[in-house]
Amino acid sequence: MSAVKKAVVVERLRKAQIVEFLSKGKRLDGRGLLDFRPIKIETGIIEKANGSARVQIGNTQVIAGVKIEIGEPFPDTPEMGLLVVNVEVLPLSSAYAEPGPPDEEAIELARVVDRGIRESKMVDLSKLVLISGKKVHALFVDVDILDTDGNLFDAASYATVASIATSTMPKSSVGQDGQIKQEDESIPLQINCIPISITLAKIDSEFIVDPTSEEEAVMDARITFTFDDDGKIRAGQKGQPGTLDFNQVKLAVEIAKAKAKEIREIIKKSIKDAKG
Amino acid sequence: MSAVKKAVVVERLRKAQIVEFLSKGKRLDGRGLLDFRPIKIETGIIEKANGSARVQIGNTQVIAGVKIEIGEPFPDTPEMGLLVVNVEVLPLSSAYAEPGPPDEEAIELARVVDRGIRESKMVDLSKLVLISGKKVHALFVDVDILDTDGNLFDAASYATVASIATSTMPKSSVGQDGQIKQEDESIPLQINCIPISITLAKIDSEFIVDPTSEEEAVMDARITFTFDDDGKIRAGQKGQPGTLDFNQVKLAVEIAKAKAKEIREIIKKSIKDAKG
Amino acid sequence: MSAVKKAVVVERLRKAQIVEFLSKGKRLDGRGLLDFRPIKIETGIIEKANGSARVQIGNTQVIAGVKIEIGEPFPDTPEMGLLVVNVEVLPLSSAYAEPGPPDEEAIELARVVDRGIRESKMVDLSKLVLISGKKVHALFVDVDILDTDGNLFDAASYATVASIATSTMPKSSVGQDGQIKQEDESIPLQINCIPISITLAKIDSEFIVDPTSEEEAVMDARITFTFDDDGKIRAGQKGQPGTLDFNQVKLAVEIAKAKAKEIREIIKKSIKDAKG
Amino acid sequence: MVELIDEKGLRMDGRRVDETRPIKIEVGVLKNADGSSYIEFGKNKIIVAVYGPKEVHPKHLALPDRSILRCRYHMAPFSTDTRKHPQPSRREIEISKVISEALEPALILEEYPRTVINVYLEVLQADGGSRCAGITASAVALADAGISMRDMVVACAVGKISGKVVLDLDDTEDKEGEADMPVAIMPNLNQTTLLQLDGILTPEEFEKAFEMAVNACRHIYEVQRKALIDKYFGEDEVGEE
Amino acid sequence: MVELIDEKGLRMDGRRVDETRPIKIEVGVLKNADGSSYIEFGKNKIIVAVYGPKEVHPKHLALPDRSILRCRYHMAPFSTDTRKHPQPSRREIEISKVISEALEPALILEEYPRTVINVYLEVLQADGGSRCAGITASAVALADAGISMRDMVVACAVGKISGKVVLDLDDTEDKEGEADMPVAIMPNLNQTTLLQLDGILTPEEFEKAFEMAVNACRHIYEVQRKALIDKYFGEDEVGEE
Amino acid sequence: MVELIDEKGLRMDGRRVDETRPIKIEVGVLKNADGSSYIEFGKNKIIVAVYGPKEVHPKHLALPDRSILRCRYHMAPFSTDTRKHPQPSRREIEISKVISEALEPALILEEYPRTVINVYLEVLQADGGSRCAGITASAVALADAGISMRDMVVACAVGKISGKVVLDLDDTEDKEGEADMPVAIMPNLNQTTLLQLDGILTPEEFEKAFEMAVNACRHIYEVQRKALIDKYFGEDEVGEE
Repeated sequence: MSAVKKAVVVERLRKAQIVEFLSKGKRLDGRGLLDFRPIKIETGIIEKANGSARVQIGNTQVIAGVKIEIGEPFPDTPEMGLLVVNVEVLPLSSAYAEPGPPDEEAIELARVVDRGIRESKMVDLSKLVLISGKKVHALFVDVDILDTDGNLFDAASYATVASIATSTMPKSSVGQDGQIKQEDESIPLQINCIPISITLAKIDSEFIVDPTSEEEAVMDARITFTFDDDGKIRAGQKGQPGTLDFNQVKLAVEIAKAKAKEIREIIKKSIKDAKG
Repeated sequence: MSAVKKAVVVERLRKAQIVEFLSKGKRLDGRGLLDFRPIKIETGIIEKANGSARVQIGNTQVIAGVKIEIGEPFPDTPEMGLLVVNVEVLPLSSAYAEPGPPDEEAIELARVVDRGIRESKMVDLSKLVLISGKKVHALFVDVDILDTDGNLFDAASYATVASIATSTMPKSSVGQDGQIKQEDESIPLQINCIPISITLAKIDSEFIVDPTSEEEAVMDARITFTFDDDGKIRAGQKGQPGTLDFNQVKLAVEIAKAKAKEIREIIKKSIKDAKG
Repeated sequence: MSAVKKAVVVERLRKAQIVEFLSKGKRLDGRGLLDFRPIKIETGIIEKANGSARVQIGNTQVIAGVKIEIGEPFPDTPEMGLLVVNVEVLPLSSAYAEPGPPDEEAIELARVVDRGIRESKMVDLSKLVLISGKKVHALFVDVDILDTDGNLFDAASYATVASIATSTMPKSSVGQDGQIKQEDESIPLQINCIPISITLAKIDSEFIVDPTSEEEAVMDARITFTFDDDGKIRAGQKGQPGTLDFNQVKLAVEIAKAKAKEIREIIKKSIKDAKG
Repeated sequence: MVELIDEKGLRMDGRRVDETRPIKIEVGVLKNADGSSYIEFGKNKIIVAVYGPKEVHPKHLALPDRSILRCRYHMAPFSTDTRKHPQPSRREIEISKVISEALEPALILEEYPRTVINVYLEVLQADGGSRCAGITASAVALADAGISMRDMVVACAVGKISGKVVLDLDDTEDKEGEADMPVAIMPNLNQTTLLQLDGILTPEEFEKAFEMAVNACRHIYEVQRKALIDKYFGEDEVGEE
Repeated sequence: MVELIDEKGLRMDGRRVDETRPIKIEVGVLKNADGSSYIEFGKNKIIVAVYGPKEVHPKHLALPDRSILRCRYHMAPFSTDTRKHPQPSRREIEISKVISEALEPALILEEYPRTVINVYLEVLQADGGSRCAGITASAVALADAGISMRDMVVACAVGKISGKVVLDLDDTEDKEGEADMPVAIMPNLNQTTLLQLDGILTPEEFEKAFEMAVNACRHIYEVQRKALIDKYFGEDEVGEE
Repeated sequence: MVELIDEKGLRMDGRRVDETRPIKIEVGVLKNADGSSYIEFGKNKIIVAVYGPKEVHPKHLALPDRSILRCRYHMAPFSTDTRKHPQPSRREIEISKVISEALEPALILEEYPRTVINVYLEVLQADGGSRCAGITASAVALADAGISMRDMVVACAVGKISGKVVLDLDDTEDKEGEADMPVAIMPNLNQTTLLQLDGILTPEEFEKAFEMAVNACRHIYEVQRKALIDKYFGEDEVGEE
């Protein structure tokens, strides 16, 4: 049984109390319904990675590391570099996480983070080609979940975005002999936009942002939207076996769009600070 | 525990009744001992496949699909194309089948079907070479078991044969630059013969053909022979922990040979109908 | 639960008895503390292998086989051939061994044997290169554990050493066309030294060599040292959750060094006998 | 970029922007399953079997107060343009999860404590929108199995191609288009049970697209109903071309 | 096509068409196993261990009225011309199954309810006919373990090379020949417990081949007996060259 | 061969032969874990979480008289020069085992019968000596979790480069050097709990190296103590550069 589902069993009794608070516009930890916990972002923490970032949202803590390697393109996209986003929910991160291959929740998490980056075209994969159809740059973003207290979707997404945005790579060129030459000079990885994901939890009939583990344990549904610099939606994912009525779907987009604007400033600042 | 073995435990009590019927030359569903249930064969049902066939024998239902791709030959057979026959006993197919990698029964099933095709030389693999030692056609036949009511060996075999026999592939040639060019024109896959497998179940001392799941649950032994167009034996496989006395082995060949002739006409008709 | 740990549970009561014997300088089977059981080594027993050896130490029995194939070097060591040492603790070998992928004990065993060979530079991997960065000889040593009665580390190591030392391989050369040509003539694999591992078991405060399964079940710690022809230490590994005080560590080296000299003569004789 | 809508506003296969592909649903197509269905939705061909409610193994996984729903979305190796390896991919595992979460709200799982209900989807041929077709077929198979339901679940994707919001993308439109958004709803309770989105939509386009999807779902719901009624009460030819 | 039979009717290794390769069987070669055996059959070298009857884990897999027989046929990585990956292949899994079904009829499993009997075969060197050699050795190891048996099981392959039916194909004959048919029998009860066939045989050739295999099995059975008798009652050198 | 020691007897990073790299230890860095720690040791950056003692699943694996210690050493994919596959390698499995055996002697497992204590090490960045840094940090995390201990465990590697015995090899020294020997001790009980060796050492060099490692461990033990004291009793800045 997955960590989240176990938590559901344990904490079901807590729901009434949380709902009562929410109905008064309050949360157990004193936040308003649409308030994030403090967000702390550090970049450049892993010298061996091309880019890295540690994101803490309240007690949730994740680290993302980017490795840029040289690989072969997929046969059906010879003109595209590779982007691989992988998330490991480490057994360090909570009493419910187990060692082993990722379960369906970890796979969904990784795929939703991946789609946010991919669909926003944050990185122009066509610019990562070295030799058409043969050699391309491959961007691996690995996210380690270190401490779980809710909102992994956003935390993993912010760490991924911050680590990509601050990545550098050796300048490389293709010699006349078809060999790839990597120079000592390091250049920043070009990015096109900063995608921001916002995840709402629906508990009873209320939406909240940035849910804690305790809130996630009693939430009915979860919905994530990712926005680009222009406020356009680039990815969406509803999760959990609860429902949203049709107006709630539209309301969710509105809330998420407004929050994304706010969070964008925090992420942008951390990237700017890193680039000096 | 495998599906069939579970069934054995459940239905052992049924055996006495079935044996009594058989001793009178009858079966529970009214068939004679050497009668098949109605066989229904449809081909060309999966447009994205190079060939496909759905075979129903009574309530048993299987689908085979052929994909012809370009691959590399095995190092030790540089002058041979590839043939891969894979059978998936889907969890859809019975209350006893489980998701997961194939168990020993599914592996045996796939390998016996594969051997019938391979040993009969239905497809001349040496004609599937594009560039000797480098590029060959690879024939993948995948069989999905959809509904299980006995005699999967024959049903999977007939679906495999019918899907291969009705396969087409793009005409392809090797350019002067060593590149493989696939033309729009589609050509039929050449076949040399139509191998027909016949599986007998031995219950007590009687042979029957085309056993149902219920009959398989109480059978002592199973024996399959595959015949080519000339009535020669191309493959054989005894299964289950029962025995055959030496005369029964010879009798099994005789019965199977006669039934193969009969079934061959049904398969041939379905192929002919498909080819128009 | 691993085989050794199961044995611990079963045989814990035996410990007092064994300790009492040891305190008198004796072992249950009559050996002195630093005596090996009889060692029997046969080489060349698997004709299809490039080298092979069966080693029996008392009731412990292992077989190693060497296959020398042509492969590609690792990208980061283009000027080195490959050495792979793999140990399978077969389910034949004891009531506690189970089929399946190697557990952590089998992996440690394989890696310790591997390190003894690798660090002693018994085989000069740089001499196994055929075409720099492209084609090299790959040495696979596979050890089958057939019967377990303790001291697998040394038994597997001796079998590995004896099989490598008696290996031959087809003379091969690189043609002008860059193809590798293997001649009929067979040449011996060159070796530089004969690494000898000695494993000590610490039971209570006593060291013994060549422990039986029963002794291993009650040992506190295990320590293995591998020595080269010059008596230099090439590899070491302490195992099991017991400890050694600082003097015991030094004492262990001394004992192991002396025993290695003795065992070296046995191994050398078996290699010499094989080479005729 | 391929031009996906012509000057008359029609798509490559002749459909209008708000038109679905032909749909055909059959009920009870498998003998062993407790419930089953078959759907053709464009070139999608999917068969669904429901087994359960039945005992959970191992028993400690059972829930004391309700049944567990497990879905498995699997693609036949021959269902795609290039042969797919039989082993489930990460994509199939994610889709299995979202399908399960899309169906669960409609099921009265409390009626079957300590049991499991398995829903197996086999994609025999894959086209754009296979998860939606799979959800639509699964709901029918669950009904065929007699599982107590609060409502049906019905799904349809909507997206954007050549700058226009359009209904029900096929494979080419999905690949060449600008956005794809699968939606599942409970048509009587007016609840959304699945929503995913890849691509680029303004919030205004999102709203328009979502409404288009909801309307299409209501239409597909009628096909579901007809298939079930035909099986249980009638003899008519099932389906709609 | 290699010429596999010379003008004198002899095969490449000098054997007549109805002659087996040299056979050597040893009993009790492993200390830990409850029963064990070692066979050399041509270039085949196979060691077999029997563990059991012993308790089944997990317990719910146990059968109330009899023991479960499990066989594992495994090839050492160095046993073949090209190194074999240690992980069991599909071929090894199928052979494990047919070996188990070939041995089971001879065992009185009803004597050991709620237990399992494990038979582990390790092919140290593989030649043509390894599954037959493995069955022959396994029956001896089961007898050595003291398992109650109705009869021995003994196996030998027969096949066709250069158009002739011949006994006991070696590796080259198997690869270059036209048919290979492994057969196992219970020699006293006159029952067939294994039969497989690859290749091409007319029904008449099949009949001839089958009889040749049965006769060879009776001969190999004497080697099995001698090995067991030598272990339990005698001191003679075991084997037959 | 790279020259690893200059004419002044200093190493490439300026250290003397008997000098460790800078060490920094933090305690209680994770909220969910029962105990946790973070270590920077040279370029090594490792985070450790302890969960337990808690119930064992499945229950039949529990030991009636003591707790089970399980360690998992895992490297983040971005921790190494070339990306590491997330799946544990054979190297990681072996290191997990030796770390477990290095820590176990210090724990009074008898106090927690029928339970398991899990120690999870995540190497965020790997440098030479990561297993030693991991052991040192794990002992701190176990203390932070309140597990009863007989003593601390502290580890440091020693080795040989350019013919000289030196302390605490970094990545380059490990790769280019002649020997590497990780050692773990219990500093008050004067016991060795881990010893591994790759490379070439004379028995005399071994003795010298071993003593150098033991002395270094005593020094690192002070850093462990300070980190724990600072967490529980003080407010000072932790660490030593």
